[in-house]
Parts: sequence; structure tokens; C-alpha cells
Amino acid sequence: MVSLIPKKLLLKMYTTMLRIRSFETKVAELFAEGKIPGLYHLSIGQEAIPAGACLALEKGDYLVSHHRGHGHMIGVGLQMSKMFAELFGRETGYNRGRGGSMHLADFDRNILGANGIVGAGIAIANGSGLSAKLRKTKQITICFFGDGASQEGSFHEGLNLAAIWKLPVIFLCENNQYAFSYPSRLGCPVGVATRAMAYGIPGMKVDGNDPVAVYGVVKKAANRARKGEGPTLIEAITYRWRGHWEGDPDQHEEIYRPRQEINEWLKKDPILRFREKLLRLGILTETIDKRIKKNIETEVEKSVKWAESSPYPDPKEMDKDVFATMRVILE
Amino acid sequence: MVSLIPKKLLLKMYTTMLRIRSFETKVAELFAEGKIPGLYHLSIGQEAIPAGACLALEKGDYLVSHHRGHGHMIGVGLQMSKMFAELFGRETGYNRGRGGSMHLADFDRNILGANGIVGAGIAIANGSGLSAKLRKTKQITICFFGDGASQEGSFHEGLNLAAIWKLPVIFLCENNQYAFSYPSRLGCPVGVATRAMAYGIPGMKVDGNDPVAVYGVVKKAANRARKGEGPTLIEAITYRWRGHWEGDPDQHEEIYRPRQEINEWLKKDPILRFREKLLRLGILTETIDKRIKKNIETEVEKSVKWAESSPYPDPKEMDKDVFATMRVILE
Amino acid sequence: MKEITYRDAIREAIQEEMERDETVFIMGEDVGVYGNIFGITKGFIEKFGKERVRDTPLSETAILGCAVGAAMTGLRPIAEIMYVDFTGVCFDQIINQAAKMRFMSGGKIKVPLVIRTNGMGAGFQAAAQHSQCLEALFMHIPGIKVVLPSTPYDAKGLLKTSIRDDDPVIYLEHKLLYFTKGLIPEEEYTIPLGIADIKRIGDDITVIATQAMIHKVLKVAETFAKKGIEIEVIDPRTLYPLDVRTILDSVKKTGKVLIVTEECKFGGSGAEIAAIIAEKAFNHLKAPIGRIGAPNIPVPFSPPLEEFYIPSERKIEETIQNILKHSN
Amino acid sequence: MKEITYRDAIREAIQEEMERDETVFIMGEDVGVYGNIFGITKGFIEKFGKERVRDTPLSETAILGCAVGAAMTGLRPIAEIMYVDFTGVCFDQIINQAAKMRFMSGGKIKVPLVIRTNGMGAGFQAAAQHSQCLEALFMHIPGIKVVLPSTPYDAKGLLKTSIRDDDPVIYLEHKLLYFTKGLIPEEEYTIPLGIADIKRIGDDITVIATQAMIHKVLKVAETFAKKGIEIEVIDPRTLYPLDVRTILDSVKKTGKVLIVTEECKFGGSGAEIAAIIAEKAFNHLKAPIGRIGAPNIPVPFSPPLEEFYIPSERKIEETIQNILKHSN
Ligand SMILES: Cc1ncc(C[n+]2csc(CCOP(=O)(O)OP(=O)(O)O)c2C)c(N)n1
Ligand SMILES: Cc1ncc(C[n+]2csc(CCOP(=O)(O)OP(=O)(O)O)c2C)c(N)n1
Ligand SMILES: [Mg+2]
Ligand SMILES: [Mg+2]
Repeated sequence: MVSLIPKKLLLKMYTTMLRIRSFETKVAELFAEGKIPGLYHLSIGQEAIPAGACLALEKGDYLVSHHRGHGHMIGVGLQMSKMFAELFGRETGYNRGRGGSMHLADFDRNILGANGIVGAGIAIANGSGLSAKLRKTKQITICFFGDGASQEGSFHEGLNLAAIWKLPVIFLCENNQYAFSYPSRLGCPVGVATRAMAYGIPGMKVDGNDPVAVYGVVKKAANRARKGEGPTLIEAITYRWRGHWEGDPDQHEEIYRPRQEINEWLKKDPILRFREKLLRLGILTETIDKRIKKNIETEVEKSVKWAESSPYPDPKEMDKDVFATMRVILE
Repeated sequence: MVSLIPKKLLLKMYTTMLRIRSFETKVAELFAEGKIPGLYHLSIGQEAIPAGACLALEKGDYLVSHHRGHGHMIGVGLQMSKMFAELFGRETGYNRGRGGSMHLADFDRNILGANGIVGAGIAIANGSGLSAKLRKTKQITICFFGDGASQEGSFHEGLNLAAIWKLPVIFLCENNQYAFSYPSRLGCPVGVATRAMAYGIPGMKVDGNDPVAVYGVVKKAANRARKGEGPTLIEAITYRWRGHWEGDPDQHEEIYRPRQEINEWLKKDPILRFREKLLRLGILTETIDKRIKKNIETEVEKSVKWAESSPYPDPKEMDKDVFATMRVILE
Repeated sequence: MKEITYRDAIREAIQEEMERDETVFIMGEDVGVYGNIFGITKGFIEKFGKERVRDTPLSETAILGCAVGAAMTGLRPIAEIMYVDFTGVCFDQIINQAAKMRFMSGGKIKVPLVIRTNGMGAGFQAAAQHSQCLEALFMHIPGIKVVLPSTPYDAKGLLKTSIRDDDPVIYLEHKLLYFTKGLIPEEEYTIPLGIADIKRIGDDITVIATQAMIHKVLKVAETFAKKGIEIEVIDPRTLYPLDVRTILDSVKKTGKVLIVTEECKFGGSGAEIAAIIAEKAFNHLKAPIGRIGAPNIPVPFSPPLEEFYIPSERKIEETIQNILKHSN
Repeated sequence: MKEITYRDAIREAIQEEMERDETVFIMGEDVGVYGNIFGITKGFIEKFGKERVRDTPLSETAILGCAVGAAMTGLRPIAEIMYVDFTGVCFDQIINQAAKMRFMSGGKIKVPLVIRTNGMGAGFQAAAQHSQCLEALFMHIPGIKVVLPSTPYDAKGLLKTSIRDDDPVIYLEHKLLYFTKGLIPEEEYTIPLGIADIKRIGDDITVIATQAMIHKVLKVAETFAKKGIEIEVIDPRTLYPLDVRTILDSVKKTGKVLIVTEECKFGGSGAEIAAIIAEKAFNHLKAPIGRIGAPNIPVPFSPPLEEFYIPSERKIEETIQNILKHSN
């Protein structure tokens, strides 16, 4: 598989993974220092999925994300600076400080947003799918969600509708083994991909710690979608390294995840694994690697600086953002 | 299969089907004459399912029904008189006139009620299932719903929870080919029973116009449930003869159902088919048949009379029925 | 002008807008082949094709989610939820998705979506889960406009505006009104959202009412007129935006006010209207603010119960009488 | 008496009731192994076993449906929905099932169910879908009792009563209050539903407030006290049943009233309270009824926006000042 992919793309996958990790490592740090407010769900350990999946998309495709969505945003090329600005609650953020981490979006790039309600995006993704279909644009929609989301009614209704209407949507479940403290082996014993059978659509399981494998299945699903053959359900197996949210004590104490299990997964670090592969194949060299990392470091530092020095939004302006056609009354 | 079932039970199945049909034929008549108010969803053509399923239950088992629920009520032995009284909106009705057809229930017999919200009962059935499990009573719960309900989120969440907790619940889908005007072959192309695979539980498809076949699968599912092995999903294939609700023009005009299709299904009348079988086996004779029908006719007439002559509830008493612990203020 | 039913007024509005703008489409249970349970979209498939007149499975969350996503990406969906009672199974998509999407995005996206529900209201013996008036729930959620027409004229004009509006609108139809008739212009017209209609002018008392209650109030007003008492009858038509000015102006003129809604009175839309008046027109009030609604009970099935339950003309009359007793 | 946090008061209530009555059990997301996101049920599995402390999948409709069914068949479930915002995905089970089951049955069944939600309220920068105050939605639905405690004492006493109550109760916890402290008796106590608490006695103005707002109002009241102005502060504690008498008695005494809630003001619970006063205590009012709530905007994320959004002590103070200006 790797051999079929242009070197440049492989390097981009690698860089994307690194950028996601650096971004989120910084987020963890800033949050711990009390510099950014809000609730944070980090995807460290899961970077291979957005890196593989987003690079399999084309310009103009729609993306629907969920609460653990920073990786997807970076995957499709959102700017770290405006992302950080959003987390700092600044006017220069993607959502002008109104949304924060759980609502990051960039409509200029058809990134329809993260979502604070588990499973809600699954239903919404059908909308951009239908829209592209009716407007005959060949755009597809990729919808990211977790294993926990596959237990929500919206998963069922959403996948069923997509299947019935043959909508150009890829449902990509990031099975990181837990929905908060609830293990996915309890919540969905048959495996999420198996559930595709309930809708008569293809269900594929893939190593979510291998960006190339993810790229492959998403590419396949994207082709299928673009040809008008309908949706695909992909289950990418991975693991979240950190607590459910920043502040989750499971990060430090053994509450719902055995330390043994975490340690096993740490060994499967998608970035290290891919790095070694690329080095072995001669696509990456230590020098290039250093340069990439240096660049990202600079990018992160600059972005944070810019974000932090950006102005806060003016509360008196909030009244304009509720409706497109009118202001609300601020008393 | 038939040979394994006591004659008495076979006759009871037959009688039950006839009682359901007579009851509902009368309902249609009374509604057409403007004698009973409300919304009516009749199950004429589907009688084999409640007749087979309800007789496979034991005393004390729970039953959860849906909007098309008269058959289930008669199946477990509710009295026609109090059912009619409810439809007439009288104080002597099962729900004291507060509920009507869509909310018929008899808590003395653990009949937890019909429901006006499609799919809602599927989630509620888990509650009586869990209750029996925690109280260690060996009661099981049977939950009836339609093919349309299997498209609701509550179906997914309900079946998943039942599977995970191994609840003693039988989910019996009466696939009568349509959810109102929407064909089940569109809404669930893989077939409802197949969806059991998504939860790792048994899914069984059965001829819903054969009470003995229904009895067989329900008995099996009931044994499984009672042994603590968890839920079963049964899909009983059948057809509704009448419109979705009384007043649905499809009853008389060809709107969403081809006449051809209806005619095919009319030939598969579960009652006539079973009658012939019983006659052939010598279990039923023409004389007995006539007697049964005569008795039912009398029962229906008497019940209607009693119901119609029962008093209406007193509006001033409604304030007592909202809460168990207090009256509400009537202004 | 032509005479038309409320049902047909709604149909005309949808049809005209679908003809005018090809990004408008309609989806919902039984809206296609069946043509909607009240026949609103009968013949639409033939006219607009199955792509724009979409029968859906029984999946309200999927319907609304799809509509939200489509509205965010260039289309103007009309999503139908059969009875308003069924919004319970897809409530998140209304209150947390459709209504908040724009604000959460920092005002960068618009969501031009109309959610129509057929079955507000009691009077059909459809019992507790098919008879509710739930406008108060939607009105409390910022980000969605709430429209509840009471006449064919309003129904058509407001629906056309709702479809053209760039914000999510929940358009609540009352089942008892579908076959009531009224006059509408032959030519095209629209009615802005947020403008109350003074259905009758008067100086003695202001009665604010919505949907089915408007008609009862108008009848009662006629009786009073015969006795020389002139009732001003105001139909807000939209609860959000709410035409506070028209309401306050009238109250300032009459000094007496009664609010009549069919919903459960407790915590209903009438409470907000009363509260606004109590805050903003207090010095003009000459009597306690009267409020009529259903008791705090689920809608009962049995005809005598339901009749007792729904606010009656007699009750309206008596309450007005009582308020009028207060000296000026 | 002992000092305890609101969080621990809630834990004690659940624990004591589970010890007292073995038909009481608790279910919800992350309530078992994790012990609830705020640690409320930490150690419960060890104490009561996995059968009575049930971790559920991410399926709120299934959670509530199961709870309704269990309540109908002899158990007393406590069902937890993590944040109140998530009730949108299971709203039907609350408004159409739990709340209406008894009435639809003709009063023949009882549904002794407590729905607890952890996360009412803003102040955590949790943004639009994790910060709402939705009490007004539930209050409008007949058949369910609505409890919203503001202190550890109220939290424990009201929760114990709710669990013992034979009717469905929605018990709304405010996320900002979990780690506030207060005194409660060592011995067992309960607080009846429907009895407001006069948190401070005064003659000059009545301020009615709930949850987090109570604490702001009490602080403001102290400032006024220094100037010799005595504010009566009333916490209804339950919105349904609502203690109308205590509210009206106070208003009749003071003649001036301000209602302070954190929810969006428009169509909120404060509207109902204002409307009742405007109807029932009109002749005692000496000033317009004041009402403070959040603007009609989804809860914003950014700290300065959120701060502006949540009703502030300053705003409360100024509004009281304005109302007091009206002559007696
Ligand atoms: C409807 C709803 N229920 C519960 C929550 C609280 N919650 C947020 S994320 C989460 C777990 C989600 O698990 P999963 O879908 O597997 O995604 P992951 O967090 O593992 O990436 C929960 C319970 C929510 N936000 N929305
Ligand atoms: C949540 C909800 N959506 C829609 C309806 C309106 N409705 C009532 S029955 C029905 C069709 C149900 O189909 P199915 O489950 O197959 O049962 P059947 O009527 O065929 O017996 C519809 C759409 C409803 N009552 N509840
Ligand atoms: Mg997960
Ligand atoms: Mg059906």
C-alpha cells in the first residue's frame, strides 16, 4: 500500500500527525496552566486517523466532526493560529470566541464543525451529503465520531437514512476503546463495523494507528461515495492516551483503564511507528525529521503568541450572531 | 409443529384471532358511524401474531404494545367490554376514558400499555425487563412494535441495552410491510430480523400469518429470556388489510399500496388459513366453529352495549390522575 | 381575493416557493407518495419530482439532522415533523443544533431551515401524545423563530416568509384550523415575521390570543360588541420575534388585558407575554393581567374531559367580564 | 449540624435512600466504575454492587425508557443524564412517557422515578451545548415535578423526598454549586416538595431567585442591608409544585418584586412567576415586576462574553435600586 502512495503525501501524513500531536500537547499544557478555559478532549494517540482520512479527501468535501475534533481540523489544514485563538476565546478565532474547542468549524472550507452532543453530527452529515447530491457537485462528506456515538439513536437513524438515500457520506468511527469510562467492548460487543450489515452498506475495520491503512479505506469509500454508490461505515481501531477530558483523573490514577492496557497501546504510537517505516523506506531522514519538528515547534509557538495577543470579542456584539436577519435585544 | 400443541391451545388461538377480528371490525363500524371518537389503527389481517405470541406467555409476564395494539390486549385476555368502554371514553374503560385506543393498558395484568409515540415502548420494555431481573421474578417482557419503529433511534438504543444487560425481553416486530405509507422494503432493506446481528442477539423471521409458527418462535425466545440468556428479536411478516388509520383514503383508493398486492395478501387470511387447517386436522368442526362465532358475536354486542351505557368521567375529577401524591389545580 | 382553506394556503405557500427557488425542497414522513396526512403536498411529487419531495423513514432525528446539514450547505429545506408532540424524539436537533449552529459558529453560517409540524392542538380526541401545544418550549430557546398562524391569510404569508428567511423557523400548524376558510389575495404576498396582527380594534380591553383561540376570542368579542364593549384582539402570529410594541401600545390604550392560549397555562407562552406587560406597561394597567390556558394536565381523550380541558368561549367571556369589572 | 458540600449532600441522599430501600437503584453514563463525573457515586459499586449501580451505554433514550419501565413495575430508579443539555436526545421519554404515563392510564399506575442531571448552568466556559438552564421546559409539561436546589441543605432534603415520591421528578443540579458548602443536620431529614424557602426576611422588596442566582442575590441583599434596606429573598426550590402562597404573601407585604434566574429570560420560569404575581397580587404591587435573566442568546464560550451573559450582582443591584425608586 505504502508503495502506491506518493512520497510527498506520505510525508504530509507524517507531518500532519506531528502537527496534531504538537497542537494538542500545547493545548494540554495551556489548560494545565490555566491559560485557556473550557472543556478539552484530546486525541493524542489517535492522530493516524485524521492524517490518513483527511488526506484522502478532495478540496470542497464536507467534514463533520465531534467533541474530540482538533485532529480533524488540523488534518484538513485549518490554521493553528485561529484554532488557538478560538481556544483562548478571542475574536480572531474560527468561531470568534463564541464556540471554543467543542464547536470549532470553518465554513469557508466546508468544515461543518465539531459538536458537543454525541452522535448529533451523524445526522447532520447526511444533510451535506444530500445537499451535494441534489446540487450534483460530487462533493462527499466525511463524518467522524466515536465508538460511544454508535450507541446513540442518531447513529442508527443517520446510517439508515444515508443507506436508503445512497448519500455520499463516509461514517468514520474512531474506536478508541472507551466512551468516557465505558468500554466499547461492552457498548458494542459485535464491533462497530459489523453494524453496517443492519443497513446493507459496506463496513470496514481498519488499523486506526496506521495512516496509510486509514487513507486506503477512506479513499475506497470516497470513490464509492463519489460514484453515487452510497455510504460506507469505517471503524478505525485506536486508543486515546489521555483522560477523556483534560482533568479526568484516569489520566493519573487507575480508574477505568488498566495501566497495563495503556502501556500496550503506548507502544503502538502511530507517529513512532510511521516514522520508523518512513526512515526504513528512506522517505524520511533524521535531518528532514528534525526540520519538520522544528518548523512545527515554531508554528505552535507563533500561533499561541498570536492567539494570546488577539483581542477578546466585545460582549455588546453578541446580539448580531444569533440570527442572520436580525439582532436580538441585549438588556 | 401443530401436532406438538394441545388441541385446546390451538382452539384458543383460533378463537383469539376471531375475537380480535370481531372486536376491530366492530371498532371500524362504530367509528364510521361516528359513535366512537379518536384515532384508530386496526390490526385486521395481523391477528395471528398476538394470537400466537400472547399464548406463549405466562401469567405475570409484561407486555408493551404500540399504537396498533387492540390485538395484543385481546390476546392476553383483556375484557372487550372495558376496552370498548375506553374507546367510548367512559369511566369504566381500562384507562377511565383518559387514554383511548392509543394508550390502552391494564396494570393489574402487567399490560404496560399501548403508546402513541412510535418506538417509545421499545425503550420502556427494557425497564420491566430489568425490573424482573433485579427482583428475580422470572417474568419476561414482550414488546410489540412495527417495521417503522425499527427505523427509530429508540429501536437501536433499546435493543443494544437489552443485549448488553441480557434483559429478559422479546422484541417482536410486526412487519406489516408499511409504516403508514412508507414501505418497509425501503425503510429496512435488509429485513428487520437481520438487525439483530448489530447487537449480537438472535434474530428470527417468522410467518406472521401463522399463529403456530409465531407461537413457536415466541416460546423459544421466552425460554431463552427466562433462563437469563437475554433478548431475542423476532420479525413476523404480515400485512395490514385496512388503511393506516381509520379514515386513511388508501383503504378505498390506490395511493401507496397496489390493489394487486392487497389482494394477494387477502388470500393469505390468517384466520381462514388456520380454520382450514384445524378443520382438516379434525380439531375444529363446522358446528364448533359456528358456536365459537356465535359466542363472540354475543360478546361483542354485549360489550358495546355495556360500554355505551357506561357513564362518562367527571371532568372535575381529572385533577387527581396526574400525580399519585397530589391534585393539580383546576381553574 | 379568493377564499381558501388554511390547509390549501399552506400548500400554496410551499408550492410557490418551490417554484420560485429550486434550492427549496421538502422532506418528512408521508409527504411524498401520500401527500402529507392532511393532503398538503398532494401532487407535489408529480410537480417537483422525488428528489425535492422526499419521503423519509420513521426517523425524526435523521430528518432534522439532514435538514440542518442541508441548510448549512446551500439548500433551503422544509422538514416536516408530523405532530408537534413528536418533536420529543428529535428535540436535540431543534434546540441544540438548528437553533445554536449560527451562534456557535460566531455568526459565520446561516441555517435557512423551516420545521413544520402538522398537529398542534386538541379537539380531535387524539389524547395526550397527539394533542399538545408546545410553542412555549421553542420560544424559550434562543436561535429559532416561532411562527403560529391562525388564519389562511397568515398561514400563507408567514410560511412564504419563513421559507425565504435565512434563519431556522419552526412553523406550527394547528390541526383544528386546516379546514377553516379565509380570504387571501390572488397575487403574491408575504408577511414579515415579528409583526402582530390586530384582528379587531377596540378600546375597552386587550385580548391577546393565538391559533385556535383567536377564533374563540373573536366570537366572544362580537357578543361584547353588541353590548357596546369593544375588545381589541391581538394575534402575535410569531412568538419569536415577538411584537412587543403592538402589545404594549394596545395595553397602554385599554389598561386591561387578557391572554388566551390553548397550551397548558403554567409556564406557557402566555406567561412571557404577561410578564412583559407587567414589567413594561405596569403603570397603564387598571386590572390584574388575566391569563387563560389549559389546566396543568395532559390532554385527556374522552370528549367531555377534552371539552372541559380546552379553554372555552364561556370561560373567555366570564374572565373578560371579571376584568372589566375593575374600575378605570 | 455538619458542614458539607452540595456534591456530598447529593451523594448522602442517594446513599441513604439506597440503604433504606432496596428498590432504589441508580443508572446512567459513568455513574458506576467512574463514580459520576463529579464524583457523586464514587464507591457506590463497592457498597451496593453492580446490579444497583449501573453503568449504561451512551443511549439516553434507552436509559430513560428503562427507568420509566422499571418505575412502572415496582422499582425506584434514579436515572442520571449527564448534562441537562443532553435531555434533548431523550426528551420524549421525559415529556411524553414519564410525565404522562400515569394520567393516560387513568391514574392507575405510578411512576416513582427521579431523573437527575448534573450540569445546569454556565460559568465553566462549557459553551452553548453544555451550559444551559432548561428548567422552564420541564416546568411547562404537566406530570413531572421540577426540583432545583441551591444549597447543600436543600439538595439533600429535596433529593431524599424526590426519591421517596411516587411521581416522576426531574432534579436539576447546578454545576457551579457542587463545591459550595453549607450546614446540614447530622440526623435524617427531608424537605417536602412545593415549599419555598425564605432565605432572608425583609420588608422592602421581594426577590425570587433560584440556584446559582440565590447566592448572588443574598450577597446583594447584604449590601443593601448595610444601607438599611431589607430584601426578602425567596427560593422556590421546586418549580412544580410551585409555592405560590409564599411568593404572594411576600409580594403582598413588600409590594415590590424582582425575579432573578440564570436561564434565558424570554419564556423562562421567571415569566410564570411574574405572570402569577401580575394576576394574583396585582392590587398590592407598587412597582413594575422586575425580571432578570440571560439574554436571548445561546451561552457563549469566551470568558468575557460568558461573564457578560450571566446575570451579575451589579445588574441585580441596579435593578433593585430602580424598582425601589418607585414610591410606596
Ligand atoms: C448526547 C450526549 N451524551 C453524553 C455526552 C457526554 N459525553 C461527551 S463525550 C462522551 C463519550 C464519547 O465517547 P465516544 O463517542 O467513544 O468518543 P470519544 O470521547 O471516545 O472520542 C460522553 C459520554 C454528550 N456530550 N452528549
Ligand atoms: C415518533 C413518531 N413518529 C411518527 C408517528 C406517526 N405515526 C404513527 S404510526 C406510524 C407508522 C408506524 O409504522 P409501523 O411501526 O410499521 O407500525 P404500523 O402502523 O405499520 O403497525 C406513524 C408514522 C408517531 N406516532 N410517532
Ligand atoms: Mg471512544
Ligand atoms: Mg408497519
